[in-house]
This record gives sequence, structure tokens and C-alpha cells, in this order.
Amino acid sequence: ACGGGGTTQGAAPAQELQFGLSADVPKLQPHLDQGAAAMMLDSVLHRGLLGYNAKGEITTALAEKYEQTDPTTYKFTLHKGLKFHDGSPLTSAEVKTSFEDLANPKSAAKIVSVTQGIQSIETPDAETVIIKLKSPNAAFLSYIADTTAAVLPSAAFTAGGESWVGAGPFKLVSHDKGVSFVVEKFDGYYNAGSVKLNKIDFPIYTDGQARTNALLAGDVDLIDFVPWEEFDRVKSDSNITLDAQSGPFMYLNFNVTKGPFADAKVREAVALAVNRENVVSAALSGNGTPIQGVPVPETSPFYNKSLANGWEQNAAKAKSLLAEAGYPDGFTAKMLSTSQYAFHKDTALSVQSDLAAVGIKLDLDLPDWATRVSKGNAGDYDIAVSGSAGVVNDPSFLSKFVTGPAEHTRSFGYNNATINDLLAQGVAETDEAKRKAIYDKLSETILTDAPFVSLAGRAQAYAYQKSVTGFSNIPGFLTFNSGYTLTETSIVSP
Amino acid sequence: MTAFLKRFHEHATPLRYVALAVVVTVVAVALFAPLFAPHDPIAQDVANKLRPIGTPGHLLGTDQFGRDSLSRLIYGARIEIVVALGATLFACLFGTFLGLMGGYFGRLIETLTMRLTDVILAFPPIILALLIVTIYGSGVMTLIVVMGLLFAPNFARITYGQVVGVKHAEYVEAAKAIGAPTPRILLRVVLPNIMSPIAVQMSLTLASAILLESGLSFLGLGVVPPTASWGLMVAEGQRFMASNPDLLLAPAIAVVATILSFSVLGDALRDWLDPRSRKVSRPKAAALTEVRA
Amino acid sequence: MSNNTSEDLSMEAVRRCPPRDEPPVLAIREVSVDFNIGGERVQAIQDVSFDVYAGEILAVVGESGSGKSVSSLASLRLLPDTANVTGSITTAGTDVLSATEAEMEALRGDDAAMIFQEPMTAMNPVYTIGHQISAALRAHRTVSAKEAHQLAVEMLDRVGMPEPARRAKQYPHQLSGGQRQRAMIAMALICDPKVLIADEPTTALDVTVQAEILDLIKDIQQRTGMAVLFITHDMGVVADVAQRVIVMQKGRVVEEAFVNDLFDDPRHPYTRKLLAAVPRLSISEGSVPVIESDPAESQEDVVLSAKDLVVEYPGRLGRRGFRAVQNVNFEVHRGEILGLVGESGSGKSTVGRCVVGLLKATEGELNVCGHDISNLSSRRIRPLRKRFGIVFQDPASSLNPRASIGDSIAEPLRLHGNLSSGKEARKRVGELLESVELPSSWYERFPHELSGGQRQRIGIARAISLEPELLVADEPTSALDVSVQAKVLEILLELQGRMGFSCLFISHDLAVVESLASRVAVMRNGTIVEAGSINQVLKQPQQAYTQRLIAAAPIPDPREQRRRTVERRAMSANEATRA
Amino acid sequence: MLRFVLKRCLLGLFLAFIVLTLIFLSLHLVPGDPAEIILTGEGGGAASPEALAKVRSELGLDQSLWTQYVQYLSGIISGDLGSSFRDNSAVTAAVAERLPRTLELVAVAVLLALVVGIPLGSLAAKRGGVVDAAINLVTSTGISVPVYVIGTVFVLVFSLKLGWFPAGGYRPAEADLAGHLQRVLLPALALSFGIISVVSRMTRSAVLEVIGQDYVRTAKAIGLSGPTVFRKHVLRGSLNPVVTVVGLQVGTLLGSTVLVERIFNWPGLSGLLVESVLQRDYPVVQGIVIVISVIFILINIIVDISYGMLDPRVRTS
Ligand SMILES: Nc1ncnc2c1ncn2[C@@H]1O[C@H](COP(=O)(O)OP(=O)(O)OP(=O)(O)O)[C@@H](O)[C@H]1O
Ligand SMILES: Nc1ncnc2c1ncn2[C@@H]1O[C@H](COP(=O)(O)OP(=O)(O)OP(=O)(O)O)[C@@H](O)[C@H]1O
Ligand SMILES: [Mg+2]
Ligand SMILES: [Mg+2]
Repeated sequence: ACGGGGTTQGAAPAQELQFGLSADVPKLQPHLDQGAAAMMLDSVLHRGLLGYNAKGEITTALAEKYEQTDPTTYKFTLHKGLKFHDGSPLTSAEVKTSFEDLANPKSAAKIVSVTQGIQSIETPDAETVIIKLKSPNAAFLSYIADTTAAVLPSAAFTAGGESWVGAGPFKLVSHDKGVSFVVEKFDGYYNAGSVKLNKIDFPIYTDGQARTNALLAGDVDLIDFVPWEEFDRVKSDSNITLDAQSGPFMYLNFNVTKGPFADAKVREAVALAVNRENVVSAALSGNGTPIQGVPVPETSPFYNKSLANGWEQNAAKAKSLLAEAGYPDGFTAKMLSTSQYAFHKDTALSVQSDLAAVGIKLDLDLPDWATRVSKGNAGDYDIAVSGSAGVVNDPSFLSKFVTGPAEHTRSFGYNNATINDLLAQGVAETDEAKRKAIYDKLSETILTDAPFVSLAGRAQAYAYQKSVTGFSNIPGFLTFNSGYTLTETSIVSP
Repeated sequence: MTAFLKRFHEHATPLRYVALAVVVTVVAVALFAPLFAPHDPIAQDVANKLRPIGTPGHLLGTDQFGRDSLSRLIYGARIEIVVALGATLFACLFGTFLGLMGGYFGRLIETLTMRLTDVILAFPPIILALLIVTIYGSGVMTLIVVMGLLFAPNFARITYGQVVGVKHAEYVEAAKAIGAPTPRILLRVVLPNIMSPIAVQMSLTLASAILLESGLSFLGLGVVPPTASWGLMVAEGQRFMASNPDLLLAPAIAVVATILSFSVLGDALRDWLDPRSRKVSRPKAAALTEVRA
Repeated sequence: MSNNTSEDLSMEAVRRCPPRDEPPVLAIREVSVDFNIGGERVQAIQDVSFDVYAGEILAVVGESGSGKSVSSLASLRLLPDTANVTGSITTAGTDVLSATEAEMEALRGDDAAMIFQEPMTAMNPVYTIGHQISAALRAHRTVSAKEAHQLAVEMLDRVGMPEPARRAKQYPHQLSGGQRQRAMIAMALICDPKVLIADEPTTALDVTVQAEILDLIKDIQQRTGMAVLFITHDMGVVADVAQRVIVMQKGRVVEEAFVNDLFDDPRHPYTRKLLAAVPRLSISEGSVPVIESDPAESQEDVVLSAKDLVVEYPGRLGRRGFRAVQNVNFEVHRGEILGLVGESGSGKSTVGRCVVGLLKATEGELNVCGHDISNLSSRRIRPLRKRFGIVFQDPASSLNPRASIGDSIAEPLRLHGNLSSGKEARKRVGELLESVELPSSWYERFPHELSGGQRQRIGIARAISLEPELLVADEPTSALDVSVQAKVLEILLELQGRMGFSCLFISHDLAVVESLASRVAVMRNGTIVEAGSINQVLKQPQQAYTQRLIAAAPIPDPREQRRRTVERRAMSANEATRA
Repeated sequence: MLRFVLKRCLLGLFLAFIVLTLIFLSLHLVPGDPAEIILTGEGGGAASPEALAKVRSELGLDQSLWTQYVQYLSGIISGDLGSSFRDNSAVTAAVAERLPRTLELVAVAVLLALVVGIPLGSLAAKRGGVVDAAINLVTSTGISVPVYVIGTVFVLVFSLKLGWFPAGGYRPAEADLAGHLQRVLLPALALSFGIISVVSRMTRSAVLEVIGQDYVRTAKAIGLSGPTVFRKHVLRGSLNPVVTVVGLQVGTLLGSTVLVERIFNWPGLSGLLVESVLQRDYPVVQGIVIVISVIFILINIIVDISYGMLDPRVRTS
């Protein structure tokens, strides 16, 4: 294939990367951004105090160093002479305003549930930031290492948090709406010396197949979000590396305010009735992992093998649970999913077939995504297919799926005091062994109360030409932070 | 019926017989789908997914759920026939009516009818479909109405364009002069003389209907899964096109064959309606060359 | 135009002895044509042979549907695909049945030109006539578009088109029947063809124009030695122009003779019948068959009256309209046939269309069967329709091409005739077909499968199917051979006798008008210039135009016609000098 | 003539107003909340009720429908199509940027369709028999294979297999003309497939209709060559339905090139339209629909005028 990027041939490759991006980003709001494409841009344009390395370990970023002075106090020391792309200085004052915004419920920051726990932010000098929490939070650092905790220039807050100017390793040089972003290396970056790429061109390819084709044709060097149907095709190309990690996961929600699913037994029956292998195979083209219990990643220290398979398929047990709940002959219910995303629809179809086997007949409601979200938020469903990810790999991410106001990613009307309690204990506990015990307990509760039914982890993949080195897909939910590794990426001659 | 067949035979070419056979087969298969289908079209068997065409037991292979493509194709014919034909007929009747009225009467009626079509046309089809379906929910009936509404303006405009050309013809005047009431003039004089582009448009619309059904199914606005429809199968197949082209092949061929057959029959209808071409003239040309030789 | 006797005499000589030493320009040998109708072969002509030599006019007369048009179309290989032609045809040196398409293209329009029978459908409605004529020229000559247009205008002028420059820019539908025909003739003559095949070229023309056209053709022929195959049913015209005549019947040539011989001594019974049926203008014979209607009675019963009728055609795209009829007044009484004659383009058809409510009068009053038709909505007119009928001038375009002729005739019966069954309709249609001398088995045929005269008869059958009180007949017999014409006239007279039917009879054939009408009105330039009883107008014409009209009417006697031509030329020469 | 155009244009404005009102109302009837989508993105995000309320009020969605409508209308009258919910940019600018791109695709596709479709249809009509059947097969395939399948095949073959073209994308013509043209060709070709078929089938039927007319025989009789007869008389007489369908195709395509745009990654208007619907970006949807409808209404006016041009018997008044 002929090179569109002009980076695949020649002796000394220009350090210019063509990155096929999966979506346009109309507005960049690092504190809010949840989409893969937006987070990718956040990770090159912006930086927070901390970051992640390729293995998913917390590293320093704008903060040269940090320490936890007591269970609720963190002290960060910034690099000297930090600058935003526009040349304005980045000092502790900017860090403070940024964190205040992150903690403000009205700003809808992605990690607001964590940042709301901030008691105070002190800035004794231009390079020092001291953050005090109301109560200990074992996962606090993981959260603020996410791209969302970027430090933004104060101008951003008058623009509602929108910011194309940051303190990240690259600065935006042009944005052709719907077509591409171009960023160039920012010489004022604290670690500019180690950044090898001079320029990254992000042509936008919203269609997965088109994106894959562009990579295979050599038009681009790297793509994100490889569609599952295309994994085999990409893998079979010897010039290309497919870098997949388990990412977000698919699960079922219930409307627990009415009907059969108000009964935990029925929900558990559902959990036991579904064949997760089929979901992986049919909806994700086999590129995922069945999750038969609480979705704590296997790599996590909190992973408990005995609990991880608590929802192993068992149709007989499911049936008896249904009978116990008073539905020996099953019932009919409405299942909400969306047709806008094929994997959501296919997951629904797979589940529909499994549940039919135990007598639960599901009528599918497959509107577009916006309607799906509205209906989810309004509880206009009996059972729903969802897909989401935690922000961090720390099990505290589970709170997102079981507590909080009505929200389409959560079972409608679900509220369980025991679970809420255990979650609170979990983040407050700093001792790892004790934490593990708490989360095991939480897992057990979830297994029987089934506030959601996990189905499968989706393999989230980047794919790139062999000439691209240093880029890597950060495992787990951190896959969306993989843009952090672009600072180490370079292009070598093949 | 026998008269029809006789008339058909008059214009018949082997191709037209094949086309008739295809259409009859599709309709029969659709009617008696349970008799023909080897499997339950929605029964999943993920272990046997994405089998290629020619797999024993799954003649046309299986899809990503391991559902039998042949059975889905057979059941899909039902939906396709109902939806595509239904929408086409609806569009044709409604649109032709509007066009006839607008073209023939002119003035206020023209303004009302033709501007109504302008308004419908002004909405990009996908948007109109999306709006209606999201508001009223998807389903076969909605599909028929949506697509009928969408395609009606095409008929209206084509009819209109033809009618304005024909309405001053002397034979129309002659019909007026013998006191034929206007509806009769429209139906018996004007319509037969403008029928051929309408007939062509019908076969085109049928194709568009299947395509749009496919597109809408793709956007989840079509028939509700797991019900099969050809359009849905084509849309699904496209996802796996690069890796498993077989999945697309069967429904695509079914769609092409059906549309081809309908357009061949459309041509037959055209010839049938056109007295000038009603006697197939090919043998005559041959005779002429014989004479010359 | 000079008119000395010696030239006439030399012409007479030519008529007798066409030059036979050269090969014929058009040679038709044992040609047979059959058509495929619904898989069956229908023989149209059989073993037809004749020759046309340079400088000669061969007239073809015969029964309507006898294959005259088919033979002429065959000579230029213009028959539809459904036709099967055998035999041999040589046209201007080209073997027509084996020539390549390119050879045919070079032949057609240049060496051999054709005038078609029905000019309405034969001209492309989307081009101006000027354009179409210059296209015919430019197909064979390298001239600039501008020059070609100029020549086209000149040609139009020569064929007697009034205001040729303006007309050249008009579309066929904006012209009267006769004007279209003149455009058609201009198109055929523009390249000075070696052989001209003229299929009823003057049927739609009033006699004055007809006379001019005939003169023109003769003129060109003398100048260039053009051979002319002249199809006509008008024996007067035959007498005027032809040197030799062939007579066709039922697809065969039944007689071939020099013109004088044919009139003096017809051999074949059909020829005799034909000549016997020819209506003759009384002035040429001295005896006047007068059909006197009782004026006292008819005064009461005015079926149709026009007062200060004005009709205007709207202009296209905002241009000024055209006033085709101006302040016309006339009355038709019950049981009366009013003849309407006059110059081509004078507004006769326009009046006719107005009478049946197809056109709205711009001004004035038009009373039909007791209703002021110019003020009625079309819905109110409809019930009246069964009381009046119309025969359109152009039969080809007035028949629905998608309806079988049977259905076309049955339509009024179905609408008004409260038929009890389809069978009855078939029966009635069969009767009607037979009454216009067509086989009742033709129910299923389509208009394009008929000859011009046959189509015209369909139009007549349709118009009389309801036995109307008032009939507007626009040149109803123009395309009919005289024997059929006689039959049709008989039907009209019979209707008149039986049920007091009235008729506005538009015609350019004065003899026909005379044999049918009791009164006649003469139109020119949109006004009625003279009106009165047949005797009055035809015997003592007051207006110069009427006089010319009568002088121009051809007489079916070659010697007499020669004399009249000389007279007429003298008259127009006088007029010209006076003017 | 001028009066006719003027009248139709005024009427067109009124129609555009109706379209506008309809689209405005129906968009608000459609379930789905712009604020939710803005805040949650495509991912499985969650948004707090406070944040939702804040965004709604920023977008003016908390006002009554009537107020929103009046505001929108007054904006339109002053030539302002509003600004996007998603990035606050002016809709006018977005449309101005995207429209030419889609128009370009459509124009190239329609041009191709005319250049190929009319001769193809004529050939089918003239030759009949096997040629006709073969063309019928090709055109039937052309109309029944979805454009996204054809497009995908093109990419797989021409870009991946043969490497002749890039696999989609867009380069502004003024910056990189060659790159621009390289990327126009395949999508336009894919798009033209269906139109070629439509044009060809319409042409075929219309030609058959005209070819038996007496005036065609006359044209032959004056010695015009076969091609001239065909071009000037047969085709000319057949154009009416062809013009009609081409007009319809152009109009319809403007809003329906989304699938091609997606497959070839062409940042056109149609893609933006669909995306804006999915994202419930009302002002953008409204803006685009208005622009498309105005164009369509104009096309229809042109087509109606052309009836009068093509056939003098049709009186345009
Ligand atoms: N549709 C039309 N638009 C404009 N002018 C027209 C139209 N129809 C006829 N005319 C004009 O009106 C005049 C009268 O036409 P009309 O057909 O009544 O003549 P006519 O007396 O029947 O002649 P002919 O004997 O040749 O048939 C002619 O000059 C003709 O050009
Ligand atoms: N296209 C056709 N298909 C079938 N039959 C035809 C066709 N054209 C002519 N005929 C038949 O062939 C016969 C001869 O027709 P032709 O037109 O030559 O008659 P004609 O002598 O010119 O008569 P007229 O004086 O009435 O014009 C008629 O019986 C007619 O019905
Ligand atoms: Mg004839
Ligand atoms: Mg007339």
C-alpha cells in the first residue's frame, strides 16, 4: 500500500505520526470528556499533576514529586517554570482553580464523586499544592492521574471548561472540523527533551471499517478503537501490530422499581441464565472476555478468583430461582438497547436468546443512542444493555454502577444501603488486606442482589504500523489514557 | 388470469419467464416460509457462527449468532415483500394521484399538491424516516407508511411532468369533447399514456424501498430484530464484509435477483401497455435481412 | 408566373408522353408488405409494381387503406419494424431494400423527399417549423444555420405560408392544419429532390392554397425534372396535376393509365365506381342540386348561434396572444348543414373547437343547443356533450394511441348510451365500424395500425355514435377516397333526414360542401367574409376571395381542369396587377 | 416567465418556512435530550442533574417551545441559523463549509450518471434483446446493491488490493488539488452507481416511448443520420422524465450521501446532518434541513421551468 503519511519509507523518518482518530471532538473539555477520541486529545494537549505509564502505574507529570503526608493530605511539588501552550505560566494557582472546578458538582466533572471529597486546596507557594480530603480515599491518586484531572488555564473556566490550550507535550496547530487535528511538539513542555514526535496529524475516521482500511492502506500509522469484526484482518497483516487490552465491559441493568426485576431473585436468575461466551463470540467477534462476576480486572490485587465466577451459567438454578420468585413459567419484559452500536444490539440479541431458554421473553426496544440514554435515565425499560468502564482500575470504580442518582448506566431505582456502606468503607480503608476483605464482601452482596449483571469485557485495541514504537495500550479501564505513551512514541525505519 | 398469461406470453422472452418465475418463487417462499426453511430463523447456535456458504446443514452458511442464513433469507422474504411492495404501492397510488391532480388541473390544485410534495421532498429521507420512526416506533406498518410517504413525491413529480406534456394533446380534448367525466379522462386517457415512466419508477422504487429498509434496519429504525429481513441481512453483512463476505452474498443476490425480476416485469408491463411495441418485432427484422440477402 | 398557351400546350404534350428513354427514378417491382399484428401477418400490399419517371407526376388514387401510404413509405424504407417487405424498390438509383443505412440517409430528404399524410404528428412538437425545415436542408447541404433559416423562410413563402418569417419561429401546435401541411411541404422541397413522394399533400389545404401548391410542385418539376409520386383521393387534383394514374384497391394496383384515358375510359370496375362517386361542383356542370331547407321552420330552431365571437390564443411565456377569430356571427338551424369554407388558417377549426366548448370564447356569445356555452363551466357542459359531436381535423392525434379503436368508439356509448353489456357495446361498435366501411373485426386494432383515411373514419364513427343533434365536422372526409366519402356523406344526410340533425361542416372541398350544405360561410383571416345559401355564394360570389376559391376548386376532368387553371392564373395575375 | 419564477420563489420561501416549522416541532417531539448527550458522550458516561440543568439553560432548552421557536425564527430572519449545541460554532459557517463538499460529490456523481446513464439507457432501448437484458442486469444490480456495499468493495479493491487510491479522506482542493481529486473519485463513483441505473432505466423507457412517433420517422425521412435523429429527436423528446428523476436524485442525494461519506471518510453535509440528529444538535439539523430544502425547492423550480423549455406545448404559467 502506498504511504499517505509519508512516514513509512526513507532512511531518517520524519517524526510525524498519522493517527486515525475514531471521532471528531467538537469541544474539548478535559474535566468532562468521556469519549475515547476526546481523551486521546486530552492526553496529548493537556497534563495533570500525575499520569500513567505504559503498565498503568501512576507516574508524576506536572508534579515533579508528591507525598502523602497523612491519610487525607497530599502534597504536590510542581516542576519549575511550567508553561501553558500560550506561554502563560502554570503555577499552583492554576492547579487550584482546576481542582476547584473538578470538585464543583455543577461542572459535571467526570470524577466529581471523588473530587467532592476534597476538603481544601492550599497553595503555600507557586510550586506547591496541598490537597486535603474529607476522608481517606485509597484511589484518590489513581483518579487524578486520569486525563480528566488536567490543569487548565484560567481562561478555560470562563469558556465553561472548554480548552484547546493546555500544558501537555503537544500543542494544537489546526483543527479542520470533522476532518483532522494537527498537533506539534510543545517546546515549553517540562519534559520536552524526551518527546520524539515532532508532529501528530489526527485525521478523523468515524467509521470503524474506514479507519481500519486507512491503516491497512497505509494512509495512517496508528488507529484507535479497532472494530472487533476487524481484529482478524488487522492481525493477519504482518506490517501491523494489534495492541488489545480488556477495556470497558458490557452488562445488564434493570428497572427495579416495577415488575419482576424488582425481585433480586429474578435478577440473579438472569445473571445465571446468560451465556457470556456467546456474547463475546457473537457481539464482540470473540474479542473480549466473559465476566461471570463482579468486573474486577484479573490483574488487580483485589481480584478474587472464587467470587469472579459466581454467575457462571446455570440454567437449572436460574429456573428454580424464577420459580421461587413466582415466575415458574417466565414472563415477558421489555429490553432496552440501542441499534446505533452494533455490539449493544448484538449483546441484546444474544441475551434475548438465552433468557428465552429460561422462559423470559424479551421484546427488544432498539432506538438510537440519544433515545436510549433518555429512556435509560427515565427508567423507561425493564431490562437494559449497557456498556461502560470505570475511570480507574481500583475497585472503587464500582460505585459508578450501583450508587447515585438515576442514570442510564445504572439500574433504575436501585439503592442498597449495604452496598453503599461497603463502598464507602472500601475507599476510606487504606490497608490493602482489609480493603480486599471489604471488596470481597461487596462482591458477594452484588452476586446475590445483582444490581447489574456483568457480561463481557470488551477488548479495546489500538493498531499501528510496525514502524511505530513506544506506543502502548495501557491495560484495563486505563486504555483511554494510552495517549500518555505518545510522549515515548517514535517512528523508526522499517 | 388466463387472459393475463396469454397477454404475457405475447410479449414473453425467456428472460421474462425467468423473472416471472423468480417473483412467483419469492412470493411463494414468503407465504410458506415455515415449509421451506430448514431451521428456525432466530435460533442461535453461536458455536457454529459465521460458517461459509455450502456448509452441510447450512446451505448458505450462518451469521454471527450461528443462525441459518438460508432460513433467515426465506423468512426475510416475507418482510421484504410486505414492506417493499406495500410501500411501493402506497407511494405509487398516492404520488400518482397527486401528480395527476396537480398536472391536470393546474392552478390552485397544482400549488397544493405539488408544493406538498416539495415539502416532503425537502426533508432528507433519512431524517424524515428517523423522525417518524423515533416518534412512532419501528415496525412493519410504520415502515410502509414512512417509505410510502417518502417515495410518493417521486411518483408525483414524474406523473406531473408527464401530465403537463400530455394534457393538451388532441386525444385528451377529444375525450373531453365526448363528455367523459374528468376522473375517467385521467384514468383512461391520460394515465395509460404516461404509464411507462411510472412503471419504471415502480421498479426503481421497489429497489429503493429494499435499500432504505436496509438502511433503516441498519440504523435500528427498520424491522425489530431478531426478525429477519433482507435489508437487515445486507446491513449486517456489510459489517463482516471484509472478513466474511459470504454473509453479504446471499441476501445481496436475493435482493438483486428480485429487483432485476421486477424490473424485467416492469418492462414487460411497459411493452404491454404500449401498443406500438406490443408485437415483438425481432423476427421481422430477421426476415428483412433474409430478403436482402 | 407566366401563363401563355404554348407552355400549357407543351405541358399537355408532356402529360401524354413522359420520357421513357431513361430509367425510372422510382421503380417498384412486385413489392409486397405485410404487418405483424399480434403474431398474425396482415397483408397490406401485394405484388405492387409501378414506375415513376423524371419529369413526371404519377398520381396514385384508390380506396382508403388500399396501401398507398404503405407503398410510399416502403420506397424510402420508412415502414415500422413490424413490417415485412419483399420485392425490389429502386429509388433515385438506390436499391432501397439492400442499401446500407448510410446510403439511405444520403438518399432520404435529398434525392428523394417525402410529404407525410398527417402533418400534426409528423412534425416534432418541440422544434419550430423553421428549425425543422432548415434541419432538412442542413442534413445535405453545407450552409450556415443563418442561411438555412433564411432559405427555410423563403421556402415557406413559396408554399404560401402567410407571414413566413413569423411562422418559421412557431411550433407545429401553433399552426392550423393547412399551415402545418405547408410546412411539411416546404421541408420536403427544400433540397430540390429528384423524386418527391407526396402522400395527400393538399388534403388539409383550402383550394386556393391547394392550387398554389399544385402550381408550385408542377413548377419545380418542370424546372428540375423532378419525378413526383402523388397520392391523393381528390380526382380533381389528379386531373390537375397528373400525367399518369395508378389505381389501387385492396393492396393491389388494379389499373394504370394516362390521365386523360383514365377519365375518358376507365377500365376497372373500381375505377368506374370511383369516378362515379366524385362529387362535382355544380358550376362546372350547370345543374344545381339544391337542398332547400324550409327557412320558416328553421328560424324557430336555432341550434347554434355565434354573436361577435372572438377567440384569442394565449401567447407563450408572456408574449402577446394571437387573435384567431374576430367578430364572427352565424347561425345553424335545426336540421341544417352549414358549410364553413375558407382559407387555411382563417380560424375554421378554432370556431369548431369553440362550438363544442373545447376553447373558451374570448369575447362574444356562443349559443349551443340553448345554452350559452362560452359561460358554462366544463362541469355544466358535460351533460350537453351527448347532444353534440366533433370530428377533429387531424385523426392521428385525436385518437388515444393507447386505446384500441373499438374502445375509442365505444367510449361515448359507454358514457351516455346506457349500454347494458360489453357485448352490446361490441355489437354497436361493430355496426358503427361497418357504417364507415371498416370491418367490425378491427375492434382490437390500435390507431397506428390504420391508414390515414381509416383513422379519420374512426373519428367519424365516434362522433356519430350517439346520433348527436349537432355535429362539428372538421374536414371529416379530407382523407377519404371518394367512394367512402360518398358513403359518409350519405350517412350524414341520412342522420339529418331522420332526426333533424344539424351540422357545422368545415371543409375545403367545395363540391362536398355543395352536395351537403344548404348554406355556406366563407372565412378569411378570422372573419366571415361572405355567407348565404349555397346557390348564392357559389353561383354569384360577391367577394373576390370567394371567387378565387371557386375558381381554384379542381374539377375531375383533365381537359376542363387545364382550362380552369389557365383562367385562374389569369385571374390572380389580374388581381396582382390591380393590387 | 419572470412572473412565474418570482411567484414560485415566493412560494418556495413559504414552503421553506413550513419545512422549518415542521422540522423544529418534530425535533422537539423526538425523544432524547441534547444535554444528556452532550454530557455523557458516546461512552457510558454519567451526568449529574445539576450539570444537566446547567447545560439545558445554556442551550435555552428550559424555555417554552414557543419562545424557542420565536427566537429561532427571528434569528433566521436576520440570517442567523443559530449555533451548534455541541461546540457553539455558527451553523451558517458549518453549512457553508460542508455544503460545497457534498455538492461536489453529488455533482460529480450526477455528471457521471448522465454521461453513462443516458447512453446506456439509449443503447438498451435501441438494441433490445440481449444487450437490453445485459444492461438491465447491470442497472438492476446498480440500484439494488446498497451504496455502502459498493463503496466498501471499491475501498477493498482499489485502495487495499491495488493501492491506486487512498482509502478515503479529504484534502481541501486549494491546498492539495491532486490529493483532493484522488479522494473525490471513488465516493462519487460509488454514489453514481445507483443514479446511473435510475437515469438509464428512465431513458430506456422514455426512448421506447418516443422512438415510434411519427415525427421520428419524419426526421429520418429528411435524411438526418441515425445518431442525429436519435440525439435531436428521440432523446430530446425523452428528456422530460429523465430531467425529473435527475432533479429528484440531486435533491435527495444532498441529504443522503451519509453512508458514502462515512465509508470514504468524506466530511460532508449529510454526515454532519445524521450525526447532528443522533447527537440531538437541533440548530445544526434545522440549519442543514433548511438549506437542503431551499436547494431542493430551487431544483424543482428549475425542473418545472425546464418542462416548458423542453416542450413548448407546456405552458409555464
Ligand atoms: N394553439 C395555438 N396557439 C397559437 N396560435 C394558434 C393555435 N392554434 C391555431 N393558431 C392560429 O390560429 C389561426 C387559425 O387556426 P385554425 O386552426 O382555426 O385554422 P383553420 O381555419 O382551421 O385552418 P386549416 O384549414 O388550415 O385547418 C392560425 O393562424 C393558427 O396559426
Ligand atoms: N403499422 C401498421 N400495422 C398494421 N397495419 C397497418 C399499419 N400501417 C398500415 N396498415 C394497414 O395497411 C393497409 C394499407 O394502409 P395504407 O396506410 O397504405 O393505406 P392508404 O392507402 O394510404 O389509405 P388512406 O388513403 O386511408 O391513407 C391498411 O389496411 C392499414 O390498416
Ligand atoms: Mg395513407
Ligand atoms: Mg383547421
